[in-house]
Amino acid sequence: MAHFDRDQYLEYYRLMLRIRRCEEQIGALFSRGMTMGTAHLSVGQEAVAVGALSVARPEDQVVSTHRGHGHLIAKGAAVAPLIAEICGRVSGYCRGKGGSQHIAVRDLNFLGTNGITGGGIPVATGAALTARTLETGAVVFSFFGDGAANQGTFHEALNMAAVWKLPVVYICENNGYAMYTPQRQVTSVDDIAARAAGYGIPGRIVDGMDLLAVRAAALEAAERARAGEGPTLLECKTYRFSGHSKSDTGTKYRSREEIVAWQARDPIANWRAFLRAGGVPEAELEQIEAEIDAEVAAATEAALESPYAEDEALVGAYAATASPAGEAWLIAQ
Amino acid sequence: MAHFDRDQYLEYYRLMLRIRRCEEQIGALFSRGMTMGTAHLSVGQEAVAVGALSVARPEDQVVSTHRGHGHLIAKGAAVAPLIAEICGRVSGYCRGKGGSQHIAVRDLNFLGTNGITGGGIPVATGAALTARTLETGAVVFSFFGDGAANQGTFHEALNMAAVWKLPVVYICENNGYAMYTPQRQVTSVDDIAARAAGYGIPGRIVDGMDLLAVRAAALEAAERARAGEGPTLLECKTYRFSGHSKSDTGTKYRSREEIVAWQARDPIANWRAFLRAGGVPEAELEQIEAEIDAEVAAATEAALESPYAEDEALVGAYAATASPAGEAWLIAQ
Amino acid sequence: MTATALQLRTISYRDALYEALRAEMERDERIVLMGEDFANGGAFGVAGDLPELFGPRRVISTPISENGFVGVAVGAAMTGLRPVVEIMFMDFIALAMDQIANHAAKVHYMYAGQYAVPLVVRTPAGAGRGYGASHSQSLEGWLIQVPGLKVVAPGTPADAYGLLRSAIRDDNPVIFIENKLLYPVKGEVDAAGALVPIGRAAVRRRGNDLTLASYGRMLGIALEVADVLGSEGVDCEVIDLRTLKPLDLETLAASAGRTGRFVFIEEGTGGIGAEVISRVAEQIPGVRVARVAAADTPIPSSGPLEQQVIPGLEDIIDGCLRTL
Amino acid sequence: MTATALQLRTISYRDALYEALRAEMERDERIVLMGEDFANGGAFGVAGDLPELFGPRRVISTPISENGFVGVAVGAAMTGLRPVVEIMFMDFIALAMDQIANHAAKVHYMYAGQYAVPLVVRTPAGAGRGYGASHSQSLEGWLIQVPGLKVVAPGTPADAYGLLRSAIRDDNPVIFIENKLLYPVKGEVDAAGALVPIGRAAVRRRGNDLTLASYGRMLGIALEVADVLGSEGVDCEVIDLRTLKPLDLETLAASAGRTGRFVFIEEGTGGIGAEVISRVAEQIPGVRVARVAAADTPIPSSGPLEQQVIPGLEDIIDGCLRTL
Ligand SMILES: Cc1ncc(C[n+]2csc(CCOP(=O)(O)OP(=O)(O)O)c2C)c(N)n1
Ligand SMILES: Cc1ncc(C[n+]2csc(CCOP(=O)(O)OP(=O)(O)O)c2C)c(N)n1
Ligand SMILES: [Mg+2]
Ligand SMILES: [Mg+2]
Repeated sequence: MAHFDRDQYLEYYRLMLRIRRCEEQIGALFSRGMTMGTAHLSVGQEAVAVGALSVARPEDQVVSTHRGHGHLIAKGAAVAPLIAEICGRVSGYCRGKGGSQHIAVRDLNFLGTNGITGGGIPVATGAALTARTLETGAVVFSFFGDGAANQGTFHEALNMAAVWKLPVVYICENNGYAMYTPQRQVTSVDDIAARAAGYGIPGRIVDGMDLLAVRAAALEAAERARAGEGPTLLECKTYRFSGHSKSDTGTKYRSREEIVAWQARDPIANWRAFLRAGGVPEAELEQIEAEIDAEVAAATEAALESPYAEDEALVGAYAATASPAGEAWLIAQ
Repeated sequence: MAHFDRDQYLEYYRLMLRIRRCEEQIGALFSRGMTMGTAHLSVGQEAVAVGALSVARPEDQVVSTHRGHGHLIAKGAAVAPLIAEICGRVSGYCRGKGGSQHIAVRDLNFLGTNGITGGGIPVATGAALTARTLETGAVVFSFFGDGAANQGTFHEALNMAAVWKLPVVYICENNGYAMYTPQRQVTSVDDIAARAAGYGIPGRIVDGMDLLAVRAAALEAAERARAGEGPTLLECKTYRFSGHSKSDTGTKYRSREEIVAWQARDPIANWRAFLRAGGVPEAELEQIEAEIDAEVAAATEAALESPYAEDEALVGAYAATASPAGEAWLIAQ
Repeated sequence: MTATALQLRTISYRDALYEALRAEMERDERIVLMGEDFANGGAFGVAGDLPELFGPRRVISTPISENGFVGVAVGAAMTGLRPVVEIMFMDFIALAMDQIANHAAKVHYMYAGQYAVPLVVRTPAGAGRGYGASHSQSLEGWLIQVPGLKVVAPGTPADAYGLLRSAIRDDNPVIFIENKLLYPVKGEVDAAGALVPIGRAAVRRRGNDLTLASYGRMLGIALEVADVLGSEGVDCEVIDLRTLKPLDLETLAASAGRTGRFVFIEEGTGGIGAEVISRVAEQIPGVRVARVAAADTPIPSSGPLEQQVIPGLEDIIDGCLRTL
Repeated sequence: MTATALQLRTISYRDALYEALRAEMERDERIVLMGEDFANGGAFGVAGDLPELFGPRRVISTPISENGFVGVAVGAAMTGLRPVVEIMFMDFIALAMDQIANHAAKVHYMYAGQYAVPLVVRTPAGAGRGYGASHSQSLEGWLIQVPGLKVVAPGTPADAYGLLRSAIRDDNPVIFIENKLLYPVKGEVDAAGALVPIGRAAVRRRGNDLTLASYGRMLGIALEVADVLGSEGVDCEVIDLRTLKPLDLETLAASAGRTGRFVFIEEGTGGIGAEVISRVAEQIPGVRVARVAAADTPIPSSGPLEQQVIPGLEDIIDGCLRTL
């Protein structure tokens, strides 16, 4: 790594920290009974979201998973409407209708977190079909977990993207578990990246705790996509420090040693050390941390001041379609 | 190939010829309007069915596809009830209820042809789960086409079989087309066998026009399965000489040269030449051919003498379940 | 609601679909067609020469991956294309129910209107060709239960044409149900290209004694029954639903209210009739109702057996008699 | 039909399911349990210590492959095992509809009785926890339309216990619908292990003026409504369907015939009520009917919104008033 891109690197720090503090806040709100449903935190996995989406342009699209707060923030989402959404408030990104697992932000070209494991992979592929067909130049970033890589949708979508050479980057966030089930118990390969061979596309194993490694791999994949050469499968090895969802501590099915070993690779702590080593003064980092803390606190307050939505539960299932202007309706025959 | 196993080899000849003549007969019956629905012939692909199932034991199970007459006959099915089934007669294997795409023969451990492309792959995998759980020693032969290898079921089933080391042999009959669509237009790899890498299992490319090559590969795979080492994916490159179904000639989307080149590799003609070269006299082969012709003619006659089923359309959706002997029903509470 | 002067020509149901696709594709570049073998011929040949006319970017043969390519169409629809996908036989929609019901149908609502899914899923339903259990079902009863979907099922070439154009222009996912046996059937279609609105039933025959409602292929049998009963002095009104969701309850209830007898006929196992009858019965106290549907078994391949499972003239007449 | 002397103990709906699984597994070695994360804890913890008690050959965590593992269970059921599979949330059954409807349900019929499919698919339905659109649906309306399936939906611990044992012993595919909010609810269960027959409704309260029918979680609300209306002088009968297919029409029609008013309540979008009401209305001319179901929208996450979509006390009372 030749050049120390100070401003950029501090921005990555802000993003990762914003994800972490925001999710800690979501966890706290859950414990206070303020959230709707459950929430899946990505604590520990921040370098994947921020590293991968650091190469995304505003017009690029993202399709996410049930564990999507990090992807949202990495693509530019603000904390207040995110927390509001999770708490069912009208100022939420989806006015409380979506909830944690169903958040889209059209202004950010964020096509949604997704409650169906593996369900987003074809959707992302379809967004890439649009990009190719309309020649928009957009690249789609499709996130999913190691567990999702066993769904038929993974297979069907990657095959189509490969055949049609679609501009999509598939990013498997392999945190070693699907809920409480370890990967080896349900997955026939050690490396999800090995499955790329079945679609004739590049598959890369990436250290998901290393932001710059993720960024480099994502950059190569995005360039390939933009050049019309088709999809890439990136497998980012990572770990969630928290439980699967808020009803899990994550400690029953994972050994203390394993957890501790991964915690030593905390992408945020390590990035901080890297910034310090690169010459960023301690005070500057503390300042950033204070800012993020303040931002998240203010956002939480704003979110909770927002009322619950009313009167709109029963509307909105259908988009309004203009009746065909200048065309006759053939009513009777 | 060391030993010329004369009796066995003549039996393979009989089986392949029985398939071919039976399917020609089905084609003729279709043209006369005697069959129900459509029919998918496997003319040209006989060496795969006969070669693969030559290693199957009676207790081994088979799950087939929409193009399954060859698999049926190779596992021991008789021509008369097969043709009767396709013609909707009560003496058919499924009393006319199934039709060409839904034929099971329990006595042969033939779990069914299957009208859902890719639908049989998990079913076969489940039969292998039974074999492993109950330690029956059975191996399951799961046939499917190149087109089916793009279904999610392929991915999901192969992953499970690999994880659980199930005794199943996956046999992809790659005839280069799914209906009128050439493989390269919809499939991201040249060789379906390449997908085995995604499941950590052996994948072999086999010349599907060469009975002994198919047999050797199937034998290795079946032994592996019986030894508890798990599944194998065999890709048999083959060709259908006929159209996709009876409403297709197969000539619009395939060049004359391509068809002629494959016809030169006719597994039956070549097997015949091989038998001749091995010392089987012409007269003996002619005798076999006459016998098969007579058998198919007689079977067809018998099938068509059988009446259509009556009075049973409305029964049989449910298996009878004995009410629990010696157990009280808790009716009211 | 002005019916323009019609310029009629007689074409088949299949050709009506082709013409509708073609007209819409010429009008709107965002429309893409997708389906298994679709650009290579397909099972029922609806594409005709569209692959040549519009090229491989707009007419796409997909792999055999029903859930996958419907999901691709959902993502494409969210981002600016207007896909019309074909499920080769309606039976295979079972494979795509997740992308249809959990994705296409929910996107607009759960993301609070930020995205629409202008997607049409065309698929042929129905029995009668001896294809057997996996190629003969009418599964529309599943789809009308999914909020966010519209479901149409034309029974004539004119409706095939007019409803397909409307479906393509609709900004919601529309399940467009064709019928295998109707493809070759000819009828008059307005050459000027009038659209048929989604959500409006059509009264095919006026009558005062009994209302027969149906859609798709069964419509023809309903009209036959009306003739038979007419000659026995029972004056039947025949209503073609055309759209299964949203239901034109107004037209149905008005008729049932007048005749006091309501019989619903369908080729599936009864899910449409259940919905229609329960609504009519709730709206019109005292109405006599009967439902005629397929038997509660899978569909056998053998012709004589198949006939027993699918409703025929006699079954429908029986149903009518139950309300008299 | 003899009800034995009951030895009752009070356990939760969840524990009742666990006990039923355990009792059947002890009785029959061919029973295997499968599901995502099932042997590792699972979403609702029904497995308890069964993984330790019966080992990894009989209690299996599957990959996240709904269609695949249901298909595996079909093949296993055809060949000698008796699988009980869990779909973690009923919403995900959309992914497995092909193996359920086109395979499990059809095998016995289309292969002319050569194979049976003794398979149970357990799955929790229902809203009320703010999980949002993809984790809150009640899709049983799809399943009752599939010939070859049985569908049960217990509303009490006793039925959860007794119906699960019956479902496991049944030689047909049975869809066994649980309800998320019922898992912790306690009730009395017969410790001697009595089975509840599939296909029999239960009258939970006797009354003469109006029949309220429901199942699952809505049953509790139906009983509340009966109390409210009772205090207003309307004497309600409350029927618990318990089995959704085959329907106990006899019990339903007898009650509706007596009261002349029939209200059906469900958490889904109306498919069960449609079926039940259309049958009751056909059988009992003149009966006044009303259906109370979820609104025709996806289910929102936010609690106050969710409450508006799912039927509540008021909605049901309104429904009842429509029949008076
Ligand atoms: C279709 C479907 N099946 C099952 C689930 C339940 N579920 C939610 S998250 C999850 C585990 C996903 O594992 P993975 O893909 O590795 O993602 P991770 O949670 O580890 O980020 C499961 C099984 C679901 N939401 N959707
Ligand atoms: C789920 C499903 N989708 C589509 C079809 C229609 N269909 C029948 S055969 C076929 C082609 C199958 O191709 P392949 O698997 O290569 O087998 P082949 O016909 O070449 O033997 C298709 C698309 C089907 N029967 N089932
Ligand atoms: Mg994971
Ligand atoms: Mg093929």
